[in-house]
Amino acid sequence: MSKKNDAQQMSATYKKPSTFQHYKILLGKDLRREFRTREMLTSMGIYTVLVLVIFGIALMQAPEKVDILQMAGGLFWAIIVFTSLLGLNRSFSYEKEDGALEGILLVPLDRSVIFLSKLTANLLFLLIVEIIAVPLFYIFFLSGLPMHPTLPWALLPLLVGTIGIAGVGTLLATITINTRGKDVLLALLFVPLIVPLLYACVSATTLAITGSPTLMDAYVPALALAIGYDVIMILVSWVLYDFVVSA
Amino acid sequence: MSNKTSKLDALALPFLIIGGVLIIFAFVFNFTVTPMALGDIEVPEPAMIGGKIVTTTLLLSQKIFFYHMPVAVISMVALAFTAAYGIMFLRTRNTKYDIRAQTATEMSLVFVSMTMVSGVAWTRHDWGAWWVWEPRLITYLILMLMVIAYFILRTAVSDPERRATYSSVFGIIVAVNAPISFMITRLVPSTHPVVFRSDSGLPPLMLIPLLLTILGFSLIAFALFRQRVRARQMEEQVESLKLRLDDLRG
Amino acid sequence: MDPILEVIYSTVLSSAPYLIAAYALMWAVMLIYIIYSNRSLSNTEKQLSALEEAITQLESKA
Amino acid sequence: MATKAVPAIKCTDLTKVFGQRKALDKASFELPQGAFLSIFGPNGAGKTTLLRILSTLARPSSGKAQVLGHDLIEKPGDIRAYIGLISHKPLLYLDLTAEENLLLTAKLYGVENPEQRVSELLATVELTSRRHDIVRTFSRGMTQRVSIARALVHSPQVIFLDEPYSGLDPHAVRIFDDLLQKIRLQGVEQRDGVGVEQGDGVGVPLFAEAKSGTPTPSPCSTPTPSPCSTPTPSLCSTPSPRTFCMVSHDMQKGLALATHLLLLERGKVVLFAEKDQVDPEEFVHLYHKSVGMGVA
Repeated sequence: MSKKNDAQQMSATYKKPSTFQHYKILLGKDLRREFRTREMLTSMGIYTVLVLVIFGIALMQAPEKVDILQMAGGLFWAIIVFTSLLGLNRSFSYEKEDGALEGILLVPLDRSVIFLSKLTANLLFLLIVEIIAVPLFYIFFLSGLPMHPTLPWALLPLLVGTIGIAGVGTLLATITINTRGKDVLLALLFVPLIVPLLYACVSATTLAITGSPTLMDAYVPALALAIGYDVIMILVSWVLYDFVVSA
Repeated sequence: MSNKTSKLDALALPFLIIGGVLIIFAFVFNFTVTPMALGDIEVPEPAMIGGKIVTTTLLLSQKIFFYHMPVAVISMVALAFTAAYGIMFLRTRNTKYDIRAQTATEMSLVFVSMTMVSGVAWTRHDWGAWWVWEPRLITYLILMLMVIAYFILRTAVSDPERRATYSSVFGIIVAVNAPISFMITRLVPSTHPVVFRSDSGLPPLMLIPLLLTILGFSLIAFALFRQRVRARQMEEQVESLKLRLDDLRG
Repeated sequence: MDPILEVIYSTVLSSAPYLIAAYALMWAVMLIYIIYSNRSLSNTEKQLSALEEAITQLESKA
Repeated sequence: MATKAVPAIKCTDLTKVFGQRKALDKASFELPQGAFLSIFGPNGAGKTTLLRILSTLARPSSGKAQVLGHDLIEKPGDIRAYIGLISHKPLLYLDLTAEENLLLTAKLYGVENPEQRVSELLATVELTSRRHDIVRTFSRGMTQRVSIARALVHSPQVIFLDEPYSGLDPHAVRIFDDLLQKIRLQGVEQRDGVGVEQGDGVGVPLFAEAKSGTPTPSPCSTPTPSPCSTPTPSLCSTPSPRTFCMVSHDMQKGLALATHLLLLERGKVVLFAEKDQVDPEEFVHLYHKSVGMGVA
């Protein structure tokens, strides 16, 4: 032990960081932990492929005249919802088991920052998995068919929907970490709540994929409603988050 | 028991009776005086019935509407109470509000199940299928699922304070989500036209039974709410007396 | 019944069973709930009075 | 407000209700700064509940409490800057390395030059060699030491210990005791309560002058005077000894370290006194009586 004076050595000066700094630090922690363990990404990626295979086999028997284009939007969103459920559950399990979350709660910070940083982390992981899922989905289901020029428009509702899923999902995951049977419970709480968002996103995605002539006048209101859903639900979740995480 | 609640509870029974009378009266009125709604299938030749010229088929099934709509409205209103009591609990942390929020959600569950039952029966006749993925039915289906999820969440949490906090938060989220899903399912252009032609202006003869039913069911809902709250408060007293008993015996 | 009236009333007969089912089920749900509520209230009341009795007994003895 | 007179912990009628059960029933006591409080009591007496409330991890149902003069209910945020918790749970991210964990906590508290602070702490807990290893690979004793370092990052004035000895092997216990002794010997620059507002910097100078002769057995070593390094306006204040609050089933450890004793039973404070005013046999007798009576 160096001869340095004990009192000096054990004390520290500090300046209370701003909320944005807290946000960056917490987000950095989530990203670093995930890119080291890659726990969420691998499990979600594998899960997506499995669900794709199941859907493929399930629909393979369908006679030729079934128009895959009409169903593609719905199918794709089904995969996204199931995969995100899996990811959301894992996103909080490691925070709880070693008391790490309590360590964060001990720090003088605005606790809804935890919500924002977790939301961003979950959003990024979902988007990374979607980067794999979209081309795979195209190859498995849409490759043979003639594609409409409006196909890229399907990416917008995908982004809006994923944000909504990450927002509502993060709040509900925080609730279910402290309950028994948390995986099933998260799905039970999450699915009915996400139905309106799903309703709007599937409609917008299908319109984009099928490239129907009435695209614009039906696509835009659906997308606008999805964005409205995101804003309202994420705002409410953000306001309520402090009560949930401190419970 | 503080006397405030006992005054409200005294109202419970009379309200229940008045409510019952109202809805029965509306029921009878509905099937006697109110004419049947006009269907949209044209008749080759108009005919004279009861002094009126009828040019389309008559719809008896539309009569389900007179209980279906009031019950649906009350299930939504009950949810609003859940959210209000939830907010009050989060602010004051007083279990009194948690009990009321839980009871309000219970009322919402009862009324939304009645909505579903009548909705499915109506769809079965009008559309020939037990289930149609159309806005009205979707809204009430997910409302019912959310309320059921609310109660399963309550049973999954053991710590009373955490349970109350989580169910208050979830109650608020559900109450915010219900109108959103009501709007989105109707505004997003989809292939299905709205099944129930109930929103068109109602002639007075139809309006009377409808309003009476709404009033009647609201009184019943209030009465049952008070009764269930009193029962729950008593259950809490039983728990605390049990603890005191253990202390005395311990 | 002349054919025209038949067409007019065509939906009435077929919808009757569903109408009855709908109202019957709605009444059933409401009545079950009312009975459940009354029963749970009464046995809570019974429990309460029993406990109060037991406590007063114990307190009088202690 | 003389910083010395402010009690480290002061609670009046602190109550916590779980459903119908009173986990904590009107607990009231006042602990001076620099004291080491050992909390005893049977299982379910409310020891952990009291600790979780004081460390702002749980909310009391009613009653008032102040830590270092800050109100626990109105302003828990302020208190969190002054307290540290060492628990049987590591409070760490096991998949991150020791250094990453400490850096994370240091940055969250806003410690200036966190890297230097972290290496200081790792040296204190003798884990410098393992700084880049994942905490999951650590033994229980080593994880505990990282957890101690984590609790000291912002040099808190009040440290809560929740069953710190549980799961430690004898060797780890000895290291933990040495660390505890080292921490107790060092005073800490006390943030002057006045200068602390939510928004502004809570800089406190490294500099500390006059030796404060405090009665408690932990004499403050006199830090060499060095110029006020940080420009923040808060006062240069005298160091004050750290306050400890420990919950432990280990009777000997608790009694040996303590300056104050608190016996809890069914949420009520049965006894709160300075150790030297309590006759040991009587205390042990009282403890066994309450343990016998306590909820199994």
